[in-house]
Amino acid sequence: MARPEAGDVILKVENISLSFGGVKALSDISFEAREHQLTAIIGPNGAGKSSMLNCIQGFYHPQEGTITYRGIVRKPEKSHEAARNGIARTFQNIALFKGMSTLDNIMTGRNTKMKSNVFLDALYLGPSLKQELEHREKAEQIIEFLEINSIRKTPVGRLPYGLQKRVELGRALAAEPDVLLLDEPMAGMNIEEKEDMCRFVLDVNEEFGTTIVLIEHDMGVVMDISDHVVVLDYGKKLADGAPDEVRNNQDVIDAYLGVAHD
Amino acid sequence: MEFLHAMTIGPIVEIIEYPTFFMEVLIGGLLTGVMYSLVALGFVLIFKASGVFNFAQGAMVLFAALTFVGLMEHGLPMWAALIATVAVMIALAYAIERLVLGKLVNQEPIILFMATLGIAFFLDGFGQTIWGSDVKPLDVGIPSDAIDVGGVLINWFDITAAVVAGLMVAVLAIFFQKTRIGRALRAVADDHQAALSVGIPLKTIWMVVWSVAGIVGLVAGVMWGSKLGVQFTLSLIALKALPVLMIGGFTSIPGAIIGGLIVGAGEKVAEVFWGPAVGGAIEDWFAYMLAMAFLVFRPQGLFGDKIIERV
Amino acid sequence: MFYREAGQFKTNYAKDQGIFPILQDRIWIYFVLVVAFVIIPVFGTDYFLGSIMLPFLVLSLAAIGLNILTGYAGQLSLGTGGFMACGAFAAYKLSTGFPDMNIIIVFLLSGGITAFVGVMFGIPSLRIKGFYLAVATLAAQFFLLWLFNRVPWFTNYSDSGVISAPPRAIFGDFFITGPDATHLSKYLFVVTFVILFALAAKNITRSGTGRNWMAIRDMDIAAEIIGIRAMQTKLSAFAVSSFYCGVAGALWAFLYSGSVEPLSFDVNRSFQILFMIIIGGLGSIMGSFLGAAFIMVLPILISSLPGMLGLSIPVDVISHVEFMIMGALIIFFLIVEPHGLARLWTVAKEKLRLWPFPH
Amino acid sequence: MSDTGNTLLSVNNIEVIYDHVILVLKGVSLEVPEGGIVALLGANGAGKTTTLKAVSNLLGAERGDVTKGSIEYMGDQIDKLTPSELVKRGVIQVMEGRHCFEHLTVEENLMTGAYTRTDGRAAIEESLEKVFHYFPRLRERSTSLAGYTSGGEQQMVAIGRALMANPKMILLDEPSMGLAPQLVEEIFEIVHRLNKKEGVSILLAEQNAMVGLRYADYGYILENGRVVMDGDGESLRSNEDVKEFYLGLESGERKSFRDVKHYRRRKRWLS
Amino acid sequence: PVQADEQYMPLLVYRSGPYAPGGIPYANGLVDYFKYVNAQGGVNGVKLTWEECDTGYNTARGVECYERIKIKDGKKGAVVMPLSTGITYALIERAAKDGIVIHSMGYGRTAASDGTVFPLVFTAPATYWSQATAITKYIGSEVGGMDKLKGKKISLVYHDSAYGKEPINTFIALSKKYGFKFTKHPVAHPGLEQKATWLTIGRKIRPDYVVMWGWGVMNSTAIKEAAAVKFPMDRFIGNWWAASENDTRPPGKASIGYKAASFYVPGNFTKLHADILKGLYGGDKAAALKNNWGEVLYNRGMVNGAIIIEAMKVAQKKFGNRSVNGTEIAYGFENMDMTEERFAELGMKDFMKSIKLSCADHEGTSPLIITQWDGNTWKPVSDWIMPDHAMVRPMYKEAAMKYAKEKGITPRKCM
Ligand SMILES: Nc1ncnc2c1ncn2[C@@H]1O[C@H](COP(=O)(O)OP(=O)(O)OP(=O)(O)O)[C@@H](O)[C@H]1O
Ligand SMILES: Nc1ncnc2c1ncn2[C@@H]1O[C@H](COP(=O)(O)OP(=O)(O)OP(=O)(O)O)[C@@H](O)[C@H]1O
Ligand SMILES: [Mg+2]
Ligand SMILES: [Mg+2]
Repeated sequence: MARPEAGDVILKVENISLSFGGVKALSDISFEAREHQLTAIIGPNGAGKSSMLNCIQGFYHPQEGTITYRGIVRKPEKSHEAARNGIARTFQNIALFKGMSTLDNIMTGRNTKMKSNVFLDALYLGPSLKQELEHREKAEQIIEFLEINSIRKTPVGRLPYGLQKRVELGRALAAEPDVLLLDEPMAGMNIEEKEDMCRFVLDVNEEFGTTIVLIEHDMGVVMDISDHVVVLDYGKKLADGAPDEVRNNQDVIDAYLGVAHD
Repeated sequence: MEFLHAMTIGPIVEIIEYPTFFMEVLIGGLLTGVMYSLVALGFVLIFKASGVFNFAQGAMVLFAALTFVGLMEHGLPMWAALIATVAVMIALAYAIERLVLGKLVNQEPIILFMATLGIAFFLDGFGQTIWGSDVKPLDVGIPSDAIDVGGVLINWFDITAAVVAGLMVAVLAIFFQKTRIGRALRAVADDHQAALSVGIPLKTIWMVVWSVAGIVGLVAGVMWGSKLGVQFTLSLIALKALPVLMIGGFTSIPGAIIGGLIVGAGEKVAEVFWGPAVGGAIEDWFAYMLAMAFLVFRPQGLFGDKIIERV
Repeated sequence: MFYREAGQFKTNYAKDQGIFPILQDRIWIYFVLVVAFVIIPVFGTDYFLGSIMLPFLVLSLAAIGLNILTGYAGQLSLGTGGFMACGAFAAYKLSTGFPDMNIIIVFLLSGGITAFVGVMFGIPSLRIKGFYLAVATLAAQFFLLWLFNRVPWFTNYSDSGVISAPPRAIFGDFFITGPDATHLSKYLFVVTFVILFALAAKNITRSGTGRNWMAIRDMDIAAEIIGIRAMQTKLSAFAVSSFYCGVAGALWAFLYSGSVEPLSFDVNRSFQILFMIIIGGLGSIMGSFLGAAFIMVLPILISSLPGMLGLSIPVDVISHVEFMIMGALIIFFLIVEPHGLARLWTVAKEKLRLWPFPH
Repeated sequence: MSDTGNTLLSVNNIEVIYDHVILVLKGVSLEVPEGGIVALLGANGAGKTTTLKAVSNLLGAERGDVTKGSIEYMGDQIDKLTPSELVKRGVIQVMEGRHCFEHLTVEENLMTGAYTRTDGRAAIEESLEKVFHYFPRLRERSTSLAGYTSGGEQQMVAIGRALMANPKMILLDEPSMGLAPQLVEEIFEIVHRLNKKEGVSILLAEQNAMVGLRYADYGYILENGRVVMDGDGESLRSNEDVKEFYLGLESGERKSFRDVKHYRRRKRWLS
Repeated sequence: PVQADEQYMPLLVYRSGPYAPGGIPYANGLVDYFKYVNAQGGVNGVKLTWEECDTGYNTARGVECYERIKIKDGKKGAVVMPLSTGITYALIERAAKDGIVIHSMGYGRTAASDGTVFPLVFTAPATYWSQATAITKYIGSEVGGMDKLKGKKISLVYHDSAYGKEPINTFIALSKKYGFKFTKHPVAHPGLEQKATWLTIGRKIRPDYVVMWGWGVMNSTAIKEAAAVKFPMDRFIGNWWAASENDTRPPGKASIGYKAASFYVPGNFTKLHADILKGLYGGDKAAALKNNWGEVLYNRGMVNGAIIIEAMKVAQKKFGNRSVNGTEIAYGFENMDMTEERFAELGMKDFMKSIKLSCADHEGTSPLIITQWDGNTWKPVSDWIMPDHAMVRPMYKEAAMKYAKEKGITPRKCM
């Protein structure tokens, strides 16, 4: 399957600054992400990558600067709005609903597409059941896609780390997002699992044309799968460009990569 | 109309018209609040040091006081009874660690809370089995007469309580903030397993904390017991300590005192000046409502540890 | 070996979505229904029906209510007693104000009124969390009780503030409250009512609403970020939970006690229900029943045991020992299984599934 | 075994069960020589963490139980010791997933690591300096609450905290997780230095086999609760399967993640 | 062999929980009296048996207790004493259905004194409403005549429950009748903290008299707080549940002078006391005291036992010397005429005034007495005061009719 062509700029980050008390997490960051592309954000620990993602998603509200999504400037709003506008994400420290099964976790991902009515739900008949089955079907497709059939009914708290990450991806995908924000989806995985994860990420991108913004520390992964890399360093933007450009940027090597290795 | 007046202008006018009476209520309230703080302190200690909301604190107050009077009734002199009771509270802490908490390491807070409920049940039954359910008057020689300071009646007893509470808070606050053990205690509250992993001996730590909480309970029990007589109901003062905790924050020792002052003054002033308009007995819910109002602005209480929300 | 789902294939999602997808579970449920509707009514004594089963079922309903709020939606609450009182007094006002209204409608409406009150007191939960919230809900508890105690209108200006249920029949002569109602008729009514409501609760919790609740419970920030509206979800949990508690309160006053004063719903009641759901299992409908049995029935059992065995132990000793045994049992069960009796049950099932192999 | 002599830690055929029903380790044996670095590799859920926790006796807190086998440290049975006693004897674990004390500042977090030490304030200060020297970022953030620091910073805190105990042996659980490449190198350098200069033995559970095997003297590969392969660093690195499944190398070349295939070869040792 | 006839008594008591200090002496007195009766050969040869159940003063538990022990070994109780206003309310309907008499002596539902609507409930010797009028009369006599009450201030401090609320309407009626100013001050259960209440009373309202309807720890706390605001103890009058040693001992000397109402004379001076002491404790006063012998609430249990046994004896006169059932003992109550002589015969000379009931009147017309704590014991300080029955009876009627209407009961006719 061919990768979709890069489209227009879907996300535009302009002059974002964010600080917590004395700590300046982000200062004056600008970059763009194009539709259907895979943008990677890299940088040392504490550089502000997760904070950047949080700003895009709307959980943090930057003190300065604007974020334009689909041509509309994002206003500081409730964090659930982003999901309803087609932005889904995963978290650096897994944020699954630990008490629920894999299937239920993925079903919650579909909440933006479902109408819940307590009275109908109490009866579990008619529209409620119908909706439940419809969305179950969608959830099963995702389960199939991520190859997690066997753990469908297992409470996620008991799953090993790698599978949890996969379920989390599934939950984000369930929302059928236009933009998918992934915060270190492959941390703590071995090569084999990283390969799987990459495959899923690429497939999503190819099949649905989902725009992906990804934070990752594994340079192999970043360089191989991303179209565009943004490098942050302690709140500042260090570089921005195609993977190969960035890889050879001396500043980036000094601040982040250390000895070139792969 | 009349009601509105009684709710708004009436009390204000009254306060302005009788300032000494207002002062009396205010001071009375503040001093009562300190008595609440004494009980709240025990909760704070354990919460701060292990993240456990100790439902049994009330029962421990009762148990300590019962043991103390019980021993005195059996003819022990006061100092001996005091030492013996402290020993009993330490033994109790040891038993609780061995039989309950030690087996529930790393469980969710609500589970630990439930376990302390089990402890409370047990202590209530156990204390009464040993010491009976009668009222036992307790007199440790704290004077209880009132003195007149510029038309305001102040009770010696309350002043004593305030001094005791103040001292305890100072000592405990220093202990927690400045010492190695204090730091370890706070670490345990955050993450049992991680604390274990760096070599903090959970057992010893819990023993220490529960012993200290037991001793704080004893002090509270003696104070309240000399006020009301030692009896089963004493365990219910825990309910009066809860709004104090909310306002001060579950993790702050000075918060326990300040919360106590706010609750005490607030509920007494409300009861005396606003209560009559709505039929009285509003102090219970008023304290809670007041606390809730505080929490809406500061969800962790005035001095409680920040609630860290990160993704 | 006995408990295997192997070989039970589901050919469509609808079947897999059934409440009890496993055959053994279905058999178990039929068994429970037979016990509830045939064996107990036939063999139960008046004492058993009226003094064990009735309060047990009513408190189970309240426990389901609280479990929805605390076990499913993660909002710790100690206002249950207040909400039960609210239901009881609403039912009293409705049934005395509109004597012709069917008592079932009265119960449902009083649940609705309580739901509204619950939502009001749920608003702070948007800011306040955990034990702080638990303590904050005590404000509801104390305020509501104070209100019913203080405002004579709620008790139709009775001298002592005690309300007592007027005699009502659900149809014809089938009295379920008042002196003409037998323990059996009360029992049958309550058991039907509670089972239906438990079923409804189960349905809600396994559908979208329930998943949203659980998401908020497990991680509220993440839930919001994936698009769940925290406010709506929390308040709906408060509403449904209070509805259940309200109905339970009305049933308690009308069918069990017959007459109540606000003190029957004091803070001890709130604690009692909370204990039920913790010991029974947070986030489990079945756990609500198990917990209610443990917390309510067990003490009665302990205290009547000496009498049944013909031992004459002084009642105070019995009471104290009852306290001690309860305390010890609570701790014991928590150590064995911190997640409650319901989980113990699942673990047992898992063991059965593996049987005769240990792992 | 590699160059160094005595066995410091030996795990003999242990079995671990969680919650009385979930059997996770099905007879794991391994040895850590004095002054050695031993790596424990394996897929997610293989039981690496469980093995480390079994050694450091942290399983109790997870309702897990060692039901068979024995664990010896310097010739002594250590199954019955508390984690605290173990730390006093010099065995400390850096837990997977950070586990910082959120409400303590970074510096206070580090100080908790020195809880069991009795060698005086000055020595502790010195260690603190050392940790700050290793992780300059922590010095900058030393007064902020650990709960607010970034993922990587928390990881540094966790490692630094363990160093504060002046350990003889560190059980490192996924130290590289979530760390920037440069920092991963640095951390492994630090580990290496501790090992060489201060003679600290290391048992390392790691997903990043590439680095792990580079520094390890010896390695074990764990799958499904069993050791399926072991050998010294070099021999493991040259094993074909290890190359393919753990190092991501295909005929010596690193495969591109973009070209990963959609089918998979079975691991030879499973068949 | 014919099994010996026995009279079974289900006893709802509380010996544990927050109100245990009050429940224990009462239960001891009651049981001691039963033991004493048995030692005397039973009630005309009928031995008493009983079963206790601990209600913890908790209504729900009380109801369960009632259902559990109302029948034992096939023998149904004839009379039950719920020992809590809340439990009484909850049991009235149940007991009526079971045909068991409720004797709520000095507590419970006042309106139940109306025998036409409540044929099986007895409130003798006096209700809260009667008590309120008697206390008011006493205050009147203290201030120099009922007419002097005009313009005086009386405050009521009450336990915020069904129990505490019972006398409010009576006091309001009394204040209208005599022109005194009445204020009421609820104290929430359990009443550990009353500073606000007492600052309001003692420093703001400054009433001439304070009346208290308290129970448990509330009483001693009130005394302590009243002393703290220097309210004179001799103008502080409790009802008969705020009249025991438990209430006055914990505050120490602060409670000297505190007064309380009673329907019997405090003390252990009667022959019955001596007999119990001798019969049950071998004359050892020390041992007996541990069982609360002679304390105010012990005496209440004892006299409650005496009244019930008297009712049983009256019933036996009509139905024969055998055990009796509920309706029979109800007959016994209604035809009871316990004169002072009769009390003397029972060993309680100078202990109580007479009780005489009828089909319509289940309360009787017993006078009350005011007692005072002198630091060691309770001493009577007034003459016997007859409650204002003329005033309260119509109130009973009204309340009872309201109840009858709500419940759809047709009042029976009394000759
Ligand atoms: N809510 C907050 N309050 C205070 N400081 C914060 C908060 N969130 C982030 N920070 C600080 O902002 C800086 C950037 O944090 P962020 O989590 O964005 O880093 P990161 O680039 O994702 O690092 P890592 O790779 O380690 O995850 C850090 O120093 C962190 O301590
Ligand atoms: N507390 C627990 N209760 C039940 N099962 C558990 C528990 N902890 C771990 N497990 C299970 O034990 C198995 C091994 O887990 P472990 O954490 O040791 O693996 P790991 O090799 O460290 O994996 P990872 O690379 O993900 O850290 C997993 O299948 C996991 O689901
Ligand atoms: Mg990050
Ligand atoms: Mg691991």
